[in-house]
Amino acid sequence: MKVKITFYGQAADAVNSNAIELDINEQSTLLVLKNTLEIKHPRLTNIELKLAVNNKMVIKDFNLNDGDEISVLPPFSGG
Amino acid sequence: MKVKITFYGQAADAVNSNAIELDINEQSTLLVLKNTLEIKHPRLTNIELKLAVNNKMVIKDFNLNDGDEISVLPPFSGG
Amino acid sequence: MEQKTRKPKPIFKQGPISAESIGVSIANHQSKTEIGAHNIFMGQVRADKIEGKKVVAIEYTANEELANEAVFAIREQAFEKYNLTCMHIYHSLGEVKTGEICLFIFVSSPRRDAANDACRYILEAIKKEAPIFGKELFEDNTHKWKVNN
Amino acid sequence: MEQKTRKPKPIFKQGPISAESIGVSIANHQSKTEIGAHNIFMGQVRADKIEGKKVVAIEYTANEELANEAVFAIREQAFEKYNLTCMHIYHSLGEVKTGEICLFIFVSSPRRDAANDACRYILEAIKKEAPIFGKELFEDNTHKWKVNN
Repeated sequence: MKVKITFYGQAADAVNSNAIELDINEQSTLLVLKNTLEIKHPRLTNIELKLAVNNKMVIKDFNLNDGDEISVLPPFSGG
Repeated sequence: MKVKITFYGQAADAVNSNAIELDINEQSTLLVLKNTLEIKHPRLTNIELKLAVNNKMVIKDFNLNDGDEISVLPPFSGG
Repeated sequence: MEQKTRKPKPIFKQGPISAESIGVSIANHQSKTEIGAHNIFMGQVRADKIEGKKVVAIEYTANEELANEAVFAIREQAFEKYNLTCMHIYHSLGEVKTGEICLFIFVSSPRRDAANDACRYILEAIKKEAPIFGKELFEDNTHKWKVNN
Repeated sequence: MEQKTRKPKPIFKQGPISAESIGVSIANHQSKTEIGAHNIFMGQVRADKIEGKKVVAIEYTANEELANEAVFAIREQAFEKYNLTCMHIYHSLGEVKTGEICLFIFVSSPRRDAANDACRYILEAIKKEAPIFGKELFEDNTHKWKVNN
């Protein structure tokens, strides 16, 4: 199944891209996806990331669905 | 000796005047003056007054001098 | 060398403080690039109902010399206490109608906490220490002396 | 009867927030005569020196939908917590040069404590909870990601 991942701020710098589409296994969880990204882009591990799925902030791990949109958010620095 | 007394806010209402000149005895103190005013204008006793002499706030009693300018100040209500 | 004596800056404006003048005051700070945070407090005359009568304006009087000195002292204390870049304080004299602005405190600092803390400190100190008197005027031409709390 | 669903009001403005628009915003409150106190916080881009290089601007990006929802939630919490008349919140997107304003929080209340407390509450909550990202741009075209503290 396919998911869309959008990277913000320094996370976008770390992966050198603002958004990607990724093929992942059925029953992949959010944490599995995060680990996959961190292995591919080790600079991400230096950033304290928060994740949102379909524009809801997510704290616990759960199964992703086809078409999910994931936001990878570094520490907020508004103001 | 003569002193000038300026009344502010509700103190001016209480004495029905903004400013008066008063003849007082030599060696009159500020408290004596205050008492004199309160006897003459009993409505002043309902107001928590602060006093200034020659535009300095005064807490302790002391002897007045000829020409002193006294400010009679009700509770402050700026803002 | 000459000794510099700092003199109180007058805080009083006749009548209300205009929103336009506040916009100009904000714009004037854009050249001060060490500033990171501004805090502004504005007092506005409220149409309070007191014993069934509506306030239409407040008429302010003050011992101007004493009030200017009190605010100058507060200003110096605030600069001592907080890391501030600049500060502007205005208070109305005379009549200010409901909905109009009677007090303006504008504090700028490199950091937000200093700006916020100082603005509040100055506000409370002015209310407490500056000999300014508000006379609440009602529709029927009666009045009541304002009390701060 | 129709159910009313309250929707987040967009907080983002492209580029800096102008001092003039702030003056207009203040003027718009003069018809609300239940207001007694306004508190305004403004964030201004500071010309910080970081490792010898001077910041010339901050470029802001955000997950706009999430940020608008976060600020809407903060707004609702503030109305719940404090006695407020109204509230206006704007944040810049894109480039904001040093000396320009990037954040505007305007809180009005019958009483000064509520206005002051709420403004600070909102400021701290936005810094913490809104997914907005500041990229500090230096004179030599390098950059550093801003960190809030």
